Amino acid sequence: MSEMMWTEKYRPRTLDEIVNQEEIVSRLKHFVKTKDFPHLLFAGPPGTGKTTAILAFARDLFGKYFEENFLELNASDERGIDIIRTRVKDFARTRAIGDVPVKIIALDEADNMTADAQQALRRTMEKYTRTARFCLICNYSSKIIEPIQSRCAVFRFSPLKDEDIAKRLKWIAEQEDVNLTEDGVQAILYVAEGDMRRAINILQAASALGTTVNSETVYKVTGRARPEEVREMINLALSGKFIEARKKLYELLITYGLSGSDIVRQIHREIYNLNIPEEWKVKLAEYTGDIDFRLSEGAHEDIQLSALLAHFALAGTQMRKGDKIG
Amino acid sequence: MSEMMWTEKYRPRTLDEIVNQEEIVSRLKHFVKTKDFPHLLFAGPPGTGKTTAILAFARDLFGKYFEENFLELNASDERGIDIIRTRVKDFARTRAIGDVPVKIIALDEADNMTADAQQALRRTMEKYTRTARFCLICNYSSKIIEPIQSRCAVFRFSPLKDEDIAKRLKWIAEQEDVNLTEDGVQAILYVAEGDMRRAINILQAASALGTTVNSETVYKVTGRARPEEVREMINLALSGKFIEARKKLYELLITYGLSGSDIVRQIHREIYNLNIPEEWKVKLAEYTGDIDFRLSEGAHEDIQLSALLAHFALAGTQMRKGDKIG
Amino acid sequence: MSEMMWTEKYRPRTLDEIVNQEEIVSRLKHFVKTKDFPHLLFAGPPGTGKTTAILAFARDLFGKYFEENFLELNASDERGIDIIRTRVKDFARTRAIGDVPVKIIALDEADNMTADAQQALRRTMEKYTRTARFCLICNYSSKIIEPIQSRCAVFRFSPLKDEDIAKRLKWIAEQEDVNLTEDGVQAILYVAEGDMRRAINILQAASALGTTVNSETVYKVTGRARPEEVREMINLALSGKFIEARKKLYELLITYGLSGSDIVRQIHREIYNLNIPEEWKVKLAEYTGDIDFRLSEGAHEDIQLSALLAHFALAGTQMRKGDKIG
Amino acid sequence: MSEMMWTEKYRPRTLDEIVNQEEIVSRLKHFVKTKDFPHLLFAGPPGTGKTTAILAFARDLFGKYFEENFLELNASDERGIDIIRTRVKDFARTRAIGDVPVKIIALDEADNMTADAQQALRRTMEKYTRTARFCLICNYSSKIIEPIQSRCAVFRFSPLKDEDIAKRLKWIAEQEDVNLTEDGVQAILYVAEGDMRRAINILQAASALGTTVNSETVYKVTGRARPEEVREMINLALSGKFIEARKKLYELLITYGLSGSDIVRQIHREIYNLNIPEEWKVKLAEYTGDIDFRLSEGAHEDIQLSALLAHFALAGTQMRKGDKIG
Amino acid sequence: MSAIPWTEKYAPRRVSEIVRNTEAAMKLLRLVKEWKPGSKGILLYGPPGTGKTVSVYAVANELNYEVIEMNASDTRNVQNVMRIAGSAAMQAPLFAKRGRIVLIDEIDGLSGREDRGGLGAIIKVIKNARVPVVLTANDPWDPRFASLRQYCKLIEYKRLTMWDVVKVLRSICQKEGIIADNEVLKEIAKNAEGDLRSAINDLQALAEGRKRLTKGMLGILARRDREKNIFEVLRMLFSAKTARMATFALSTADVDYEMLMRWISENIPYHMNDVEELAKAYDALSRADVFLGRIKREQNWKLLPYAFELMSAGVALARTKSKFKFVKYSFPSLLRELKSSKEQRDLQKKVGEKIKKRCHTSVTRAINDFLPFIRTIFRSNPEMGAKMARWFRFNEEEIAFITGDSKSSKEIIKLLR
Repeated sequence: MSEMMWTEKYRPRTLDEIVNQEEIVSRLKHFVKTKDFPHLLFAGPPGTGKTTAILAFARDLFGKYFEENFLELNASDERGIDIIRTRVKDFARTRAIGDVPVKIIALDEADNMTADAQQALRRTMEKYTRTARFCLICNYSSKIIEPIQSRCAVFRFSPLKDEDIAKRLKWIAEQEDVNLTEDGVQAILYVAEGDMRRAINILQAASALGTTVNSETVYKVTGRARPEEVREMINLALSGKFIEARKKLYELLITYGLSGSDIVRQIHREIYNLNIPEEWKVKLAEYTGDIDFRLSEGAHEDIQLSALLAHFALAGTQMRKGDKIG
Repeated sequence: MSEMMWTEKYRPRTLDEIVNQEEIVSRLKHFVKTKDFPHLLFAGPPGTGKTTAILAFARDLFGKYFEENFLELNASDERGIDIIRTRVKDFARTRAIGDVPVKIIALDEADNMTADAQQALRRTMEKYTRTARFCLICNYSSKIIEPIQSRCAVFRFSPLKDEDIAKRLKWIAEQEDVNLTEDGVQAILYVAEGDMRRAINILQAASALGTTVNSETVYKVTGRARPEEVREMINLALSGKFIEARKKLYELLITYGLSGSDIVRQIHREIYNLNIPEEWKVKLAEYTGDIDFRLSEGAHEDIQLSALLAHFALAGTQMRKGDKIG
Repeated sequence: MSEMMWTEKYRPRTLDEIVNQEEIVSRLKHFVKTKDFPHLLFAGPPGTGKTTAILAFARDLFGKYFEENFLELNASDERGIDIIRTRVKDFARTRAIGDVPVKIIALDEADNMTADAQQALRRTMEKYTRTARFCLICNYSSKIIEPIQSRCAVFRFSPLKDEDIAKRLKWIAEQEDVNLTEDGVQAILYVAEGDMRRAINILQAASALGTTVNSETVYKVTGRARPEEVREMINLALSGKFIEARKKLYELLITYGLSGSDIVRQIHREIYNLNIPEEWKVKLAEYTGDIDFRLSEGAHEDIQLSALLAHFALAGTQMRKGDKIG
Repeated sequence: MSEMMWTEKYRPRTLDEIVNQEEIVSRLKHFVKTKDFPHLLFAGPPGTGKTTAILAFARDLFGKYFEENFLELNASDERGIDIIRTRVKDFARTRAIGDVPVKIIALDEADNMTADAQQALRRTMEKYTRTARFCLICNYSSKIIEPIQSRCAVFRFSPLKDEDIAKRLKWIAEQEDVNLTEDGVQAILYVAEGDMRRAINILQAASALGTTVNSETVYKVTGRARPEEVREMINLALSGKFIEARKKLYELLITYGLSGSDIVRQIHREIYNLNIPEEWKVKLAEYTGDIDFRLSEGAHEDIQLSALLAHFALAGTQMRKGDKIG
Repeated sequence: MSAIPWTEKYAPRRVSEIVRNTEAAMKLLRLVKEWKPGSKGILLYGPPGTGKTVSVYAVANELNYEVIEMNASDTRNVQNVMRIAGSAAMQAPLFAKRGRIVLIDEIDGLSGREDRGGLGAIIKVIKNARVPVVLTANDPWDPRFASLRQYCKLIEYKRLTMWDVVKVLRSICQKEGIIADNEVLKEIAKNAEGDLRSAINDLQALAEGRKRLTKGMLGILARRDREKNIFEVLRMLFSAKTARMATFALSTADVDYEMLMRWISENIPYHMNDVEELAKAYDALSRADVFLGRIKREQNWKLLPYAFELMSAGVALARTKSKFKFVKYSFPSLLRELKSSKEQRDLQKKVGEKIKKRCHTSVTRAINDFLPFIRTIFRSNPEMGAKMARWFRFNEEEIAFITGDSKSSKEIIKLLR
């Protein structure tokens, strides 16, 4: 049970081991060589290797002095800028150890900091600029205030391609003696949406249920409905069988314990796979947006989703009648 | 001589007596054997045996020390998390009595707690983890915050099958010397909608009218119960009798103590049972969705629900005039 | 690397060096001459030279005694009014040094103070009125309580003209040996929206990528999409190619690392450049407002942006049909 | 510069100086003469002189013994049941000092007191009638519990008329040697919205810009747009000239340094001066309220204000077509 | 220097001087005279200003008793009640006096928090008293007084009629040497709604120092009569033809917006005869409520004007077809129901608690899922009902509530005995 998280176990240790984000890796390797580099800003969606990259970079740079010269903080964990300041101060006031010019402070989820806190951070960055470099990690660089941006070299991480994630999953499955079926891979890709960390976590969780990982075990551990079931529910509604569609909905909500916001997202994804005229997809997409908003405002899941299905049912009837969209 | 509610009289006492939800029962039996188990989360529709399961589990586990080691709370009765905390503290600060590792605290309707209250609950759960386990009971597991879910073993209770309920009803009728006709069974199943508790209550009330229970006596009994009042309110509104409909609404709010969202939910379910054109059902459902949204945004339930009834009155008039939906 | 911020390096030192806001500068020069002036309130958008103006004014006024007589505080940094009071007290209780009548205390972001804190500030201002003058700097004077306003001379800073910013950028580029292309200038102006500080920050950040700054590098460092691409996406939607428009959307989100709210703002700006009847622009502007709000409330980005494009697609269909707006 | 606030400088000290609420003042003067009066309850909107009245009354009544015999508890003081049972009782039970019949205890914002505290007050009022009188000040007398109302003479303060405020402003301008033009008076009245204190503050602020106060200086210091210009913008939008209306909007924002919510509120006020059907006014106000709310929730100003104007433009089209409101 | 307000100056000193409620006061006098240890306490109840407290002092005056009083201005927790009222009730009176009354005034004013346990202590004092204990209350039916009521004899004080009040006012005017128009006195009396004290206060406020009192001097008095005010507001609002008129109507209201909204909601259907108008008016009201919700959640009071406009102009302008007609406005029935059903609901809750304990469920579910069936059983089969009542341990009051009809409840109770 004291098993390691696979995301850690199989995290690339050095820049050489990172297979994606080639351009970024090559720029970082350059920095390792010159030992001269500015503050860094890593921006991109979750699970695209930002943390992996900075860790590998620091290891390559610091070698055996990695521990002494690298500090990792999380902006949303550490309560407030004060804590950050104190920890940075303790860490950065002494010179880097070993044959390296500066220490590195990685600050994760930096876009969760308020503008005020970022201002304070800016001043801290300026203060320790002789002894340390910051690497700010965030989802959106636009949420980082400009005075900081203009001091950083910005690196953009793009989402991983499905085939890259699939390859990695299969390789890990092999290492771990897990029988990962093809539909299992597809299910993981569906749920992970380009997030490598999530994909690996799902694989590990699913493999805890038994040595075979297939679509069934994947959907079980992730608390997602099978896309087919969502599609079935939509098709029931579109074909006018509203009562049955709603029954399916309750099944998803109650039996699978899905949240309304998950279901709405899944419905939204399925719209584009439906075999209906594009103009109707447009219409449905617009209405789904309404319902999504209401759910985010705290309206009741069952009622709002039923209303969504009712709307689909009406759309279906009109489609069959060949009505114009009104 | 006293007469019990049959739901209690025939409630299974031990896990062995529970005939449905086999998988769940077998997992719980395993816990009884090992005397080692995590916090529990029971999710599922009303009347599927969640309370029965935790009671039977606790009895099997604690034997004669059941009373001392089992605490039952209801999140919607206890005013606020503070009261819950106090009662939990009083109960959980002493060690379990008898040869058992921990006490059990069952918290019903846990999904009625706000997210903040749940956060506080989480901390309480952590605090007494040496002396007590929680069993959270709810309808929608998605309404339980993630940090709690991830600390619990989740058990999903599926709706009972009609044949299972029928079997139980017939068995109880036999024990009680009640002549339960086949159409009586069907009538009960229709009204109970998969809720065992409701089914048994109907049987008992109907048998109070005479020793034969048939469809007629069943409807006599259920005619006075609640969903019919909601339907009546809707029909009053649709037929333009707004003031009377509103009176009914106030009755539901005051006398029955229903919350606005309970009522909206019930209205929403009733719409599809109404004898009106399909497209109007969709229209009404959509408007009900609007009001549900406004309830979540607004301040006064009575105002929002009155607005809903006024709209139904308008829709009713337009239907009668054969207007197109506008 | 320990390079100075260009906004500081190229900030005008004296009133004479300030080229915009002529009226304000001339009034301030008058104050330098008479050495008699009231409390000041500088209001205007970010990057219009408010801080520059007070610094230059103070330098012109105090000459070599600038340091001793000038105190700069930030209302949102300094925790609460208590700190401000203490620091003001320490600073203002002694007379001004040199041949000047009073000291100056500049209080930035004064509109971020609560009304209560402003009341306390008012009393502080009254207390030290013999030895010091305050200069409150804010975006909106209407957020300053009236009792303070009524004690201050109000100066309004208007946004800088694009040509003025362009001139400054080119001059700085020359000083810094940066090759700033004409489309680079335009891109900076597009993103900076009349904010000089932002414009200079962008120039500095872009020049960190290489010695040539063109539109590409600007959009890269600022995390903005090229306006042309946004326009292309909108046109795809309007011409009914909804699925393609969505594809373009995801491309923009990924390539530039845009957040949903970034892209909505860019879409909004492009509406007015579209070649469609004005009445349709109206329609689109209204709906964009809805989506912007929903995103700010935390609805799902992908669903809401799809809904926005769907709306554009529907509008396009109606436009082609020559429908009236309904 | 160390000038006093005019609101204090010109606050009436004696009943004779109060020019409004003549009837109430004349009653209070009678009381001063007879030195005999019941408990008082002053009800009315903010800024109508309730506090001024009780202060002046107490001064006239007590003369030099004012301090000793007058106790004022206001909203910022603790006024829970404890204080009523201790501090108020202590003050009330000892005899008045000097040649005066009773002490006076003024309770400001009495409608914000808890019901408990009000209950505690009722017998206190009776028990100490020989030594003290209470004056309760509130906005709505209905928020005062009936038993207390029953113990008081209730006086209603009506909102000040514009001409009364104008008179006062002119008088102060005279005292201060300020040249206050007629359009300056009108502008102050527009911004002050019936609040005397605010009106005087504005006069003081505007007179700081120079000895003449006219509409221009007033709008300048208060950061308000001229109502005519706002109306012009709205009319542009309503007549379908959306792009021009937006241009006007930006002009107003820049010229007057308005914030988004400032302009929204001015738009809101002008709606009721428009020459459009009445029901449209409500409809437009409703949408304006939505935009106001969205801005407070952090949506983007430019997008939301455009959406507001767009909505006006669409409404204008429908109005011209004579459409019903949908 | 005299500084006695008229309410005190002209307060009755003898029982016979009590206006309107003379009989109630006589009854009090009798009960106090006949009181002996073991007798019940005496609870005087009725609206403010009907003479409850004054009666006690008048009785004491006539009998030469002293009065030891505790009221809402005193902390009335267990300790204080026992220390003050308790010891006073246990001891003999001062020798100069023939007896003593312990007066516990204004028991409505007992604070839940500060006066914790006070009610229980008061009951204890009554039970062990050696002198009569008299209590006063505005609303004795408040459920928290349920057990207190069992230890008390109740005496009701009624609102005074307008003529009662006018009579008193006129006699005061005579004594003060003021000539007052009859109309003025009538107006003051009407405004007081049967509350003599408030009428005297108003009279003093208006007439103090004057020789003559005419109708034109009435203007500064605020209406105590909230209903009358709200009727005028509603009439103005529903008849408004412009948005400005409607919002103005609202601004003259002397009640807060929550209450206003309830009043408007209640009376919309009486003005809007057309369902389309009805739906429109309610839509506006519902939108107003959405704004109120936002205001509450975000504490953003700047949004209040929008809510006001929607609930006034939005509602008023929905009426486009129906003619404006005179409507006799009703008090918000939701609030009336809530108030009048309070006792029933408390009983229901107690029943629910008992079901909850037996059936492992929540109170709400007990009321919704169990109670209807139990009720059916009780009504149609008293025998089974009695057995169930025994199991649930329902008392007689609860049985009567559950059945809702006296015949079957009597039958069940008989079977139980």
